[in-house]
Amino acid sequence: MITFLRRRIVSSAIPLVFVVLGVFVLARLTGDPVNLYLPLSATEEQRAEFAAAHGFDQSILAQLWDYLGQVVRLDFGESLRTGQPAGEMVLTAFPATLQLAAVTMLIAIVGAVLIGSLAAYRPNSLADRVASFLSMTAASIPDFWFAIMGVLVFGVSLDLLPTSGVDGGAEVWVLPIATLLIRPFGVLVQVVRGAMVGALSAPYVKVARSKGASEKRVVFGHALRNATMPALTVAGDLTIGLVNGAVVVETIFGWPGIGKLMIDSILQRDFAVLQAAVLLTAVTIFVLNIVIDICYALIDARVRQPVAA
Amino acid sequence: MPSSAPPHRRGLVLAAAVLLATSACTVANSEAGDAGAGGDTLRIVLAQEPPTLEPCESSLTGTGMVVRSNITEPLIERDPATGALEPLLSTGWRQTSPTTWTFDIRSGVTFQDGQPFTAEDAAFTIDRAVNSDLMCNVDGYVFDDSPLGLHVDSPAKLTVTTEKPDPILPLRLSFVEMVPRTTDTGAKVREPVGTGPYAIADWQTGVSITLTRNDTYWGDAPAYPRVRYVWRSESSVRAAMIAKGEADMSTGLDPEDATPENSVAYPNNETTALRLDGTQAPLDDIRVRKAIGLAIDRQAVVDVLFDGNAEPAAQLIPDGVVGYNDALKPAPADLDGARQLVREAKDDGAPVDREITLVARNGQFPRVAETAEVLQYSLGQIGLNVKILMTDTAAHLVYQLRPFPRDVGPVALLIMHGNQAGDAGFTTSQYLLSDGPQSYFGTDALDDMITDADQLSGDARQQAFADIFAHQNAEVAQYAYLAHMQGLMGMSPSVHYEPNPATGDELRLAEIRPADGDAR
Amino acid sequence: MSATALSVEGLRVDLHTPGGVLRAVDDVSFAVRKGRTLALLGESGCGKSLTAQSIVGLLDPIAEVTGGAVHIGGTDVLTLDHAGRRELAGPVLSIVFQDALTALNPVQPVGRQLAEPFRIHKGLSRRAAKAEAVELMARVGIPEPKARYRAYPHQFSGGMRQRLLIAMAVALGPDVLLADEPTTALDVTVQAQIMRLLSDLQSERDMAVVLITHDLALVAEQADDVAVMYAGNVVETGPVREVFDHPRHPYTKGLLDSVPEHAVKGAALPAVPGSPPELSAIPSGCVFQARCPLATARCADERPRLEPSGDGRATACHFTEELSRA
Amino acid sequence: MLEVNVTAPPVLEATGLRKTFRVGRKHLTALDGVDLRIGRGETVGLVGESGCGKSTLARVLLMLARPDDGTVRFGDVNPFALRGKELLAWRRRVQMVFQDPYASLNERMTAADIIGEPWRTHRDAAPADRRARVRELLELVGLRAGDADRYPGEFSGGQRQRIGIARALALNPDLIVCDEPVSALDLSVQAQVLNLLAELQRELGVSYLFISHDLSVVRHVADRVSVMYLGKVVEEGPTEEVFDRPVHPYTAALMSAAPTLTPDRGDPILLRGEIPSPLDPPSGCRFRTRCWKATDECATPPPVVARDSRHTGLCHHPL
Amino acid sequence: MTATVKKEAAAEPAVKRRRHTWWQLLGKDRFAAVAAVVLGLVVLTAVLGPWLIGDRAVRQDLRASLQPPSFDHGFFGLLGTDVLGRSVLARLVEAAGTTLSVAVPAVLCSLVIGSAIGMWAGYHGGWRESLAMRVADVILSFPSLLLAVVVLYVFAPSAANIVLILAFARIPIYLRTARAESAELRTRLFVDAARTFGTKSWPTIYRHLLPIVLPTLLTVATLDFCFVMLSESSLSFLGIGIQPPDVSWGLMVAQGRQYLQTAWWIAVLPGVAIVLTTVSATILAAWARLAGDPAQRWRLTAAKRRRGAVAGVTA
Repeated sequence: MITFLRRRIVSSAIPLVFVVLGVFVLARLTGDPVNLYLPLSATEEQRAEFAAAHGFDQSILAQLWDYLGQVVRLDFGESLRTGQPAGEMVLTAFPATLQLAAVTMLIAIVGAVLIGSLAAYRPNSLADRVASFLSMTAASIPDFWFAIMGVLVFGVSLDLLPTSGVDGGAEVWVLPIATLLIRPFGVLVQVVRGAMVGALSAPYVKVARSKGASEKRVVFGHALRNATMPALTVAGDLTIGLVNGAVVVETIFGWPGIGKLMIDSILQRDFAVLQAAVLLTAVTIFVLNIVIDICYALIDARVRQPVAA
Repeated sequence: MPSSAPPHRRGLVLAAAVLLATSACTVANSEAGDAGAGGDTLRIVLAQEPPTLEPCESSLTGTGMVVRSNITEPLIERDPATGALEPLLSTGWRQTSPTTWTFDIRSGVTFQDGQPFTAEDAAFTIDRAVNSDLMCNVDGYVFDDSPLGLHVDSPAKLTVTTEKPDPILPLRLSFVEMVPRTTDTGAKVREPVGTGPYAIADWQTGVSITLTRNDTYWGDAPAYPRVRYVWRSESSVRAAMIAKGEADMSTGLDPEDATPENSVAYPNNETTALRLDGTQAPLDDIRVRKAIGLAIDRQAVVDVLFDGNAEPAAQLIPDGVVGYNDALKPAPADLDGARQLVREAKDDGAPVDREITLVARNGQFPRVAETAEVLQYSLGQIGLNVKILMTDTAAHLVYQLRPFPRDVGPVALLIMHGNQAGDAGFTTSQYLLSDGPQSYFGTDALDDMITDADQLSGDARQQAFADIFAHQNAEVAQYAYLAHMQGLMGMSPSVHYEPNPATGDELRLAEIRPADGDAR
Repeated sequence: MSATALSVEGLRVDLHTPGGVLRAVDDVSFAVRKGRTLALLGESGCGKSLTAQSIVGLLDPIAEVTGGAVHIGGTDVLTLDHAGRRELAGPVLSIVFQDALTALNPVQPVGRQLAEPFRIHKGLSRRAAKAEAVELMARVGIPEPKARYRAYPHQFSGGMRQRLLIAMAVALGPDVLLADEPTTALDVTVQAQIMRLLSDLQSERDMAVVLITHDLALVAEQADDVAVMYAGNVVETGPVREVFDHPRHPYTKGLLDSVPEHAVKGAALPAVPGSPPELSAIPSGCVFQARCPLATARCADERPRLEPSGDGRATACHFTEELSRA
Repeated sequence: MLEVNVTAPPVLEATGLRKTFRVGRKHLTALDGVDLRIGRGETVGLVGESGCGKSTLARVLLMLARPDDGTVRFGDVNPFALRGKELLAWRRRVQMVFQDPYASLNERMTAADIIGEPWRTHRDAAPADRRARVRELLELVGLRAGDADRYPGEFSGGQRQRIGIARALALNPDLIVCDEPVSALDLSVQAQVLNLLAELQRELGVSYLFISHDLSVVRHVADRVSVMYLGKVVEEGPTEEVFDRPVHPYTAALMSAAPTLTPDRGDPILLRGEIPSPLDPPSGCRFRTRCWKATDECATPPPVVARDSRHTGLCHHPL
Repeated sequence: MTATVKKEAAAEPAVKRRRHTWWQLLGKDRFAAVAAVVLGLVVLTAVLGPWLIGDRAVRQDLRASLQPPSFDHGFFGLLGTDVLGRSVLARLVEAAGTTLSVAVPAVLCSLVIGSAIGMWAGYHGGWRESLAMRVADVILSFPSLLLAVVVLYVFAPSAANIVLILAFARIPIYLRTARAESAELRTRLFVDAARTFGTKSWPTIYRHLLPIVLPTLLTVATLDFCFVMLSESSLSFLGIGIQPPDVSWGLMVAQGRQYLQTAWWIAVLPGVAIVLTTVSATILAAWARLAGDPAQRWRLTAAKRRRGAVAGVTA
């Protein structure tokens, strides 16, 4: 297990290096931030001075070198926009997104397992058809549209939920999570259903039934765990995809998370924050992948002990 | 089968539960304290979070909205409606020589941290904003490159000297917000101390800014003890918050979200226009430029797209700004006339088929994309070939400012110009000079007129600038005007506020009071 | 003669395929007595596995039992509901599958799978079931059973996996054990070990065993009786020794002849021409007519019934007489 | 049956083949000094259980894997000394018939495409000629020329195996490695395919290396037989000799374990345990862990025992 | 496990042998048939629509702004007008073409590139496999929407760039699928057979791997179609999707979101178009996966008769 983890960590750390480089290149591609941060009437001289102060006048290689040095020291510089340390800003915003994503995925996985299993248990039954159709529809609704509809319907017309923001108890979570949830949930229901249909027709399920196991035992004791593997892979990808959804959700609901922060940083050419944010996201994805691998290994012994005795 | 779950699975569940529990705390509890406290708290929803509250950045809309005249105050303030300068922290000022101005400093004023405000602080603030390396936005916006000489004659008297004569120095200084001597000169401060009626109580990054009433304020006490700013970028969400009673006021609603119950319209000094690159064919032909001006159905755009919350424009500045020419009237759309002009230009060899890029910025004003589509369609109707390029702010600036990008062909840039200073001099030096930072081209004659006008004051100044705008329309035609815009301020019936042309840039909390008139 | 443990009468199974309903098992009857082994012999697609799955009630949804009865201890198990079946599954009726790799749940330790029958039917505690399972593992020849209780299926060799599967099936000492090609995937030396284990367990627990296989030699060595299936029909039954020595059906005879063991080295083998018919193209008369050297017009029209000949044997052929005389 | 001339130069001669794979940190010795000699028109049977190295030997002979040590000679040529095109040209001399006619034919290609695939690789035969050659081959293996455009799914198992044989014949090889060619086939069809193979040998003079676990089949088709156990050939000789008078206990156990139609024989030899992992083979005699005759002596490499000049075994305690 | 299933199916010749035309199979599944009809209509609209509507999609009439759907304004007024007085019906039709011309090439590009790399990696294994997987990891580590925002702001949000960036972001999906399947296939006997007569890797991949992996990849592609359409819509929300005066469904939803309260039809109708199209594609993909797999095909026909039967157990 330890060897397995060590190998996994080393091999997935390599992409991280490329992400570090990629972020830098991408950020520079977005163009010069000087105009944004100086008054429209600023002189050439002032612009040059500003560029020099922030190192934008140096060669790309020199900037890269500085950047790498910073990354190693975990110092991401200061935000052009707010003057705060970029790392601090990112770390402040990150938990909000992480919590949103974690709760969303937890609900998505639990819900999808229940509904997907139910649908798979009687393939092509009415319940199956309805579950499949609804999940497909959920997965195809544009999230921002859903979010605004939610605000108008539940926030204003029905007056059930706050329109937006983070003030209050559990009710403020409902709309952001629902918005973030629809797609992963819709996709996961279909994946779990497919995997369960496969697992339920596997020979070991027949064996379990031949032992007189109850249907509950067959579904949850034998099939479900095998069906978890494909669902887990997809859940991992969907979690990564949540960053995209977070941009929309945070923008609309004023959720103080990292998605909104990243979009603003791009629009404001706030390189330091962008770099820090993307890097943190990449590290999170890296950790997430390892967690998923650990889950694999916990669920399926073949992963942690690949060689047969 | 929970009974047979192996230990590691239970571990996972536990971990998830812990994560869930912690998550429920941090975000949700962040501001449980004053949620829904509608009574004595004024709740304002902005379009975006201010990047900083540094007073020397107060010409940035996001910053100024919160800071200006609420947390910090300038020496002099300009009445947004009349344009007249009025005393604030300076009780009086006079020009003692062409290059010297003297300001009397108000006594008995203290900063929110208890320090008294003196001429020393005024000198310090001006020096910090204008002469330092902080690159304050105020600095570049208001002053040109020449440094100011500052001399403190007494705690109540400040003398400012300029290198060249500056007839409107007091107006310029009305942009500089006063801060105490203890303020950092090496870096910008995010949460400043000022003399204003409110002090910063709490800034939760990404969530809200809360101000509390400054009980030692030298002037009249404002109505609300607390003010809370939040931000939502979608206009419909802001409108929903007003409708739901989650917010009392909101900046910038889109026309379709605005109703008479939840909003008020106000002129915001902004003027929209197409700036035409007369250095590139076919826009180098004045007939084509004039045809573009003729093709635009301003009234229809104003009525349909802006829901009537605008005025068709015929010059870059609105009424009320020094230099406004009330003789210039927007022409009604004349497609036939426009086609005729284009045809003539074509007959003389102008390549009218050449693709013109219409550059506009997302979020520039409500329904900007639709506006661009109307313009593109109209120009298509008169035989021009136009494509639309929507950009973000940074990319738009590339087109807006010298040096202009090369190899992009003829550009018609959709600009929105706001003359907050109230004097056409700011506009002409930027937008009409041949080498103005935001001007594609000009003529020697126009340049001379502008240089002369800048030296004048009073009625002569007004007349000179009015002539300049007429001349530009007749002889240069760099601009095809669209409209003098109006802002839509979201406002719940529970508050009373009268917006003014400056409301879009600064929201003076002291002018807001509960609708029923009770002070709390 | 001991009591009949399992009797199958007139079993019919239909397959619902895109092409329509196909009869895959047609009027199959046989019986097994306590402590005896019946071999269900046939080539792939002849319906022998479907027959077994019908008996244990594990048909895929595509297949459906449309007729017949399966009696175990006086009950027709085909009439039972799910709960009734579950009660039988394990203590009374049990099955060993062919592919031991996929028949074991890959994500559960084998010990737990082995303990399951005890937990389900005897309601034993986890600890007690584990003890039973470990004992069972030792019985079927798994070395170090305690240590390997927590091991996973992929950590066992093919032979060991098959032992585990057998252990699971015999855990509660069923009256009837079905073994569906239990050794097909194994090497001969391992096959010999597994078959030995199976016969030992059989005599130990006095089980009736139905051995489903295509291997003539295995039948010859292991079974007491044989039912030869062809295209969904039982064409011949009887004691193995007698059937193999004196086949009364041309198909049985053809099969036996084509085994190289009997052939003259280097000479051409006497092969049965052609190949078995598709389920969709089973002729209305005798199912074997297309490949039969004796076929006449009668065979095309009339399907021969499985006629008992009194000596414990039965044959479905119009020429049984001629063949038994030969 | 063609008269086999044992003195004539063999089609293929392999000596001292050794092949090791790395599995993690361990080494798996799949072939441990294997010798093999196949004469023209001869059928050599190769018997052994899973993991004994049969498949690796086949891969080496097909030049898909390079041996670590030892030589393979086709006539005078060592194909492993060749590279690229030349190696490819030699490859056509050995072809293979696979065990599973379901898995070894691509379901999505027609019979003609499958049979003609070797020509596409070797750029033989103009496309126009291919059709004709495919028809010839189809008829040669007992199918109809009209079957060319049908898909494998439309054939029965026996017919599929005929297609596999036709594919192996497409390049006119000298040697065909038959890897369990009939074990996946129904018994009634098995005989047909065995007959076909014998017939083709008579007509074309091709040699077979016949790998099988079914001793009765090997006994029927093979002229000589080699018995492998854990990477070594433990016994080798003319088929009848080996089967009737085995030298090595393993050969005896194997024959005893295989079920027969006439089971009235003495107590069968039931081996202990299972085949050891090739990752960790026993020292000395590889079979000693399961052998009922094993003594301490067996921990040392066993000597060659020759029953006669053509029948040899490796054992301390020959039967 | 798949291999076993297939082999078993092959061993039941009757099940797989009976050939059914796709049309017949489609006819047996009502849902799939409806989905196919919807998709057919969408494609037909995309191809023929522009020819039918002329310039109706761009013709503005500010005086007819925001007319609700009604029968009073002729055919093109059926679904109402947008704020510029353009026919929503005409715009929906026009947008169908644009939407497909972004989504289809994007899906195809990622499909081709991802599958080629994936099959190559899976077939060879070893370092090539590791390399390809790491490349996929790197691409996946960038939040794709942000990547799109950066690139589209830098290189102008043209349709071609949108296609490229969406395609790039989805490469790993195909790469992983193709790799996994190919890695399993490379040990199959018929691939071995090709090796025995010396076939090189690319011809082997083309002849043997591709035809088998393709159905799975196409299923993934169909599902991805949904993702791409939604991504395009999200880009429009951020203002960098399809640029006016071109119009896509995503852009219509994004622009129309402002009017949800005053003129619901502008945003809801294109939203419905997106949902209908993607749901149809998903249903059809699920159906094709069953219909294309001989071992699963029976589910299609067994479905109706045995609805409600417990999977795997017969009473």
